[in-house]
Amino acid sequence: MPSVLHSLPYFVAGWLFLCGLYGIVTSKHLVHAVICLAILQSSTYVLLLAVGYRVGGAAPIFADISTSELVVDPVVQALMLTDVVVEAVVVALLLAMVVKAHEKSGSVSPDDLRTMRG
Amino acid sequence: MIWFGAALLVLIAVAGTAVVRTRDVTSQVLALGFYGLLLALMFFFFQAPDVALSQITVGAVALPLMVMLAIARMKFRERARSSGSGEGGHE
Amino acid sequence: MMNPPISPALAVAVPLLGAAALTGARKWLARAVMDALGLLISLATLFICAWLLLGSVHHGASVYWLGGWWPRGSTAVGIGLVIEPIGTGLATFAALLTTLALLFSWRFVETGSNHFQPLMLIFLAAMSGFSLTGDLFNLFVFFELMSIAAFALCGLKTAEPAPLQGSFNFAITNSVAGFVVLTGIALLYSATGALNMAQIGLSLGTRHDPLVLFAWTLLTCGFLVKAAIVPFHLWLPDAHAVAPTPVCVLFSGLMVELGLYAVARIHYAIFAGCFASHHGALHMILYSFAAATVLLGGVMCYAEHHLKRMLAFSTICHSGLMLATLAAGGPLALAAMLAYLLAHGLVKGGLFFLSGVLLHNRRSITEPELFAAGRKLPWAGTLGALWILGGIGLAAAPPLALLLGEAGAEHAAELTHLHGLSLLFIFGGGMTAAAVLRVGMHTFFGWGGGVISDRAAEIGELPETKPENRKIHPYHIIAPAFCILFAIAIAFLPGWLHVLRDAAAAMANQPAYLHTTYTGQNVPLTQPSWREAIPGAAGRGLLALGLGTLLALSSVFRNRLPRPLRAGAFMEHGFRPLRAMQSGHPGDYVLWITVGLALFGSAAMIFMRA
Amino acid sequence: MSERARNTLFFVAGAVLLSLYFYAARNLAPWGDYRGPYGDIIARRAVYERHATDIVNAINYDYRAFDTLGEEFILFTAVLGVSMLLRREEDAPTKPADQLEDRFGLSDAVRSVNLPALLVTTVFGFYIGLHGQLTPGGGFQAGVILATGVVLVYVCENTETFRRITSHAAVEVTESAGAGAYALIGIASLFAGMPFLCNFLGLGKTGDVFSSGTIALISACVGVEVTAAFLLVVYTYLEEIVTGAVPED
Repeated sequence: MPSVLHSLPYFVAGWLFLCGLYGIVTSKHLVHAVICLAILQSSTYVLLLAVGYRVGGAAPIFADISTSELVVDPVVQALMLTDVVVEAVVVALLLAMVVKAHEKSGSVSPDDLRTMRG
Repeated sequence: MIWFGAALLVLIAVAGTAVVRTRDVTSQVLALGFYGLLLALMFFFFQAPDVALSQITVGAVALPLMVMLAIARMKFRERARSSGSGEGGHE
Repeated sequence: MMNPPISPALAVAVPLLGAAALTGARKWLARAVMDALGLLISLATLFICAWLLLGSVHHGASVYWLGGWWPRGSTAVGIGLVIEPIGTGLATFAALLTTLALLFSWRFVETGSNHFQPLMLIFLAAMSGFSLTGDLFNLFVFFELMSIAAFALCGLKTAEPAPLQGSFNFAITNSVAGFVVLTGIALLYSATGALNMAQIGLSLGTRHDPLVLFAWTLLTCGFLVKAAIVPFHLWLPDAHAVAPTPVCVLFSGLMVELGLYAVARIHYAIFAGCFASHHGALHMILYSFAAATVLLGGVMCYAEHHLKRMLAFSTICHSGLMLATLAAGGPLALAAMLAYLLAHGLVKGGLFFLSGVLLHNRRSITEPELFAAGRKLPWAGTLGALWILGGIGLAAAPPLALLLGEAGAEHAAELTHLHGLSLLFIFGGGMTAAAVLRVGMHTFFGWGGGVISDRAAEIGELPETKPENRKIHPYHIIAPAFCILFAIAIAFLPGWLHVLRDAAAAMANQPAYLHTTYTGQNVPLTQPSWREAIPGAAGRGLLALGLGTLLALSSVFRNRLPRPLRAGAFMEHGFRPLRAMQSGHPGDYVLWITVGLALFGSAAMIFMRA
Repeated sequence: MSERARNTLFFVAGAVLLSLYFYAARNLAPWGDYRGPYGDIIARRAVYERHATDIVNAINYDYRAFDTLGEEFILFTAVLGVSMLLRREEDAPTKPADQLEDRFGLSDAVRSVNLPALLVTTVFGFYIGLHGQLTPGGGFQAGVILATGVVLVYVCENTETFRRITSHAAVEVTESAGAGAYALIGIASLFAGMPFLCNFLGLGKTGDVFSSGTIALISACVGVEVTAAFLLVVYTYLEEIVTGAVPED
């Protein structure tokens, strides 16, 4: 594999993490902030997948291939499945908070979350 | 082959940036769905069909659906509020 | 090999099963039945955890491999629960606090539509799983479970906007922290191909490169967000201000401290070998963050007039003290930190229960509105005395058990030549005690008058109980009294300290931990007592208490003092930049997390480079 | 904090953080060079030990089933939290079904594909769920797919049917039963004299739908829980709209 590619997914993961942080920090809309959190989380998918990838490895499903074949790491995939669920539920819960906050205060701007100040 | 994967990764980085930079929430939901599909494609490509399947169901369907439901509910409230009659839902 | 007397997984499975059953039945069960069942399940968990604790004390540490997946050679294929006195002790403490909180909320705290009890049980399960697990990814899973349950519990009072804002800030910061931890786990997995903490430690050996340093940074900072260390602390006052008081007891009493426990756990199990030659720098970094936390927490604690926010800042301050203790390094510091954790959890729990009683009966939680209100309460004397005792406890003065932790910390600092720790304790203890005593003087004694207020206090808080029933029942007194009196009792029961010291020696010893994980056998280790340090600590505690009392008096009677002596009133107004930091804006909070990560990471790369 | 100060501070801190990460990432193994050992050991043995061909599910529902127990309860807790946050004020009135408006205005042609689409979705969901131990898929994916089928009912404007299905108290009971059953399977293995969450059932023939013991069973529980959980979330969000409950101001 060309050496340019050796670190590419790691860079992408780091970039996505930062993008998510940037989105949350500068967000003007709470739903936007929640979606940015989902982007931030997707960086962990890219990183986990990259960490367990093996060039030429098959998918870790031995329905059609012989058990002696080299496969990519199944453990990171199991971790990613957990990760996907975590992402979905965090988003669901945060959105519920946003919806409720909107009902009570009529605003979805983080600048209006200021009643707690000081 | 590996170059295709690399291109996919770069595309994901760009798409992620685009989702973050989209400030209008309704278009952002669409972008998020597209981004979720790209991720699923990458999972398939890198031999993770299980994760790809959950990513399609969650990342590309369930997640945007939930965001849309949340937005719909907030809009419903706003309409109910602005209509003033308290009947709700009619414009 | 000594098997645990009962399957340790039950400490997690029983409350989870109970929560599922209660949720399924919540639409049909009456409030009282839900409460009784919740209490019963929590008691059962307490019983299981205590049994495990006793087993591990008597027969030594062991490892329970879930699903029967014993390691193959040096590779752990399944998840192991480490059954040793510290983990089981924390799980027992979690069950104890949850039981007390459920007892306190008996038919009285708002529960949504019976949502409260299952959420509390899930929270308990997450805390005990977090304390017991020996697997890094499993630690993350329980971290998330704990967070999600905490977010939901925080938003229980949906009738006003403030709780939703507080829980939103809490949720977004702690979720970011979770993903920071997960990134760290992924990096370590890439370096070692393992998820079991002992195996990662074994595989890393003495490897010391930027990757290991950065993974350590991510894991530590992620857990420090939970532990509310400056600058990761901003979510905590908001979350505490809006959560119902029984939930605050769990947040401040244990959840925050579990973040520190995780920092210690991963340090000793995974990174101890890597950073063996850089202990000085490592401890200095942790110590700097801890000192900043103590200073900020102490100052802000005294400047708050919303009781729960005040106690929240005191938790930040004491969390800083515990991290400073940990930063002294070595098994003795770990033991001292854990002793302090236990005593602080009890005292802080008691104070939160008491403020819950005030909120219940007086329908308010801010100092100006509570002025002299304590005297009108039934059992005013008992409540006032408990409150004042709590204040004395925070100063680490006798007769409360925080004193023992402070003595150990000081002793450990002497051994490792760490300076200034006793000053930090005097400052942090003094400031937080002063704030609590000031509230006591105003509320229960009715001294002074014209109470100073601040913006956050003016928002006030909706009561969490129904207005028609403001009666104070005996069980409202039992929970705080138990907490405070237990914190006094353990100061005079020295047996547990001996167990704790030896268990901490085993936990802080990486080879011993490895041996226990792979063979399931206990490695008996002992370390000397710090009894000779106790008189000195008592002196320092009394000094902190004295200074704190003076500060509180100068605040309460400021009108009778000449202007230069009004130190209390000056401190009470607080400092604008510190207040501005607490902006309530989620973007700012996440920004400070980023800044903290960058600072911590640069410090690690510069001062601990290979 | 002013917007400008916030942006500046973020760019400085972010740049530092990113460079630290890139500096550290140089020590990572090159991409595509997985070195094990955890994944390789399991991949080599799981087929023999557990008669499951989808190793990822063998890990999720057996080797690391305790993680998945936590994960299912994360989902469970979040649903409980959402339903608590968005619970309706008790006295909010509801409108009769015939007064609910047409929200999507779909043509009859689109509606006519509804039933086949629903059928296909359901069959696909069951297929994915039942073959989890053999091919990609499993309880979680199946649950989401099945729940999406019910959402199709709503999209195709049968609001009343949708409401009847999802508002039923049985949905939450089903969800709790699914989650509780997972914990119960773990406890059941204790009664069989084995450690918690041990695979105590017969493993069956590799490749069978009912092979691999508790893996298939747990997968089924997860499927039940996820289906119900997802329906609960969707219904909670839509409750006001489909019942026409009037918000109080």
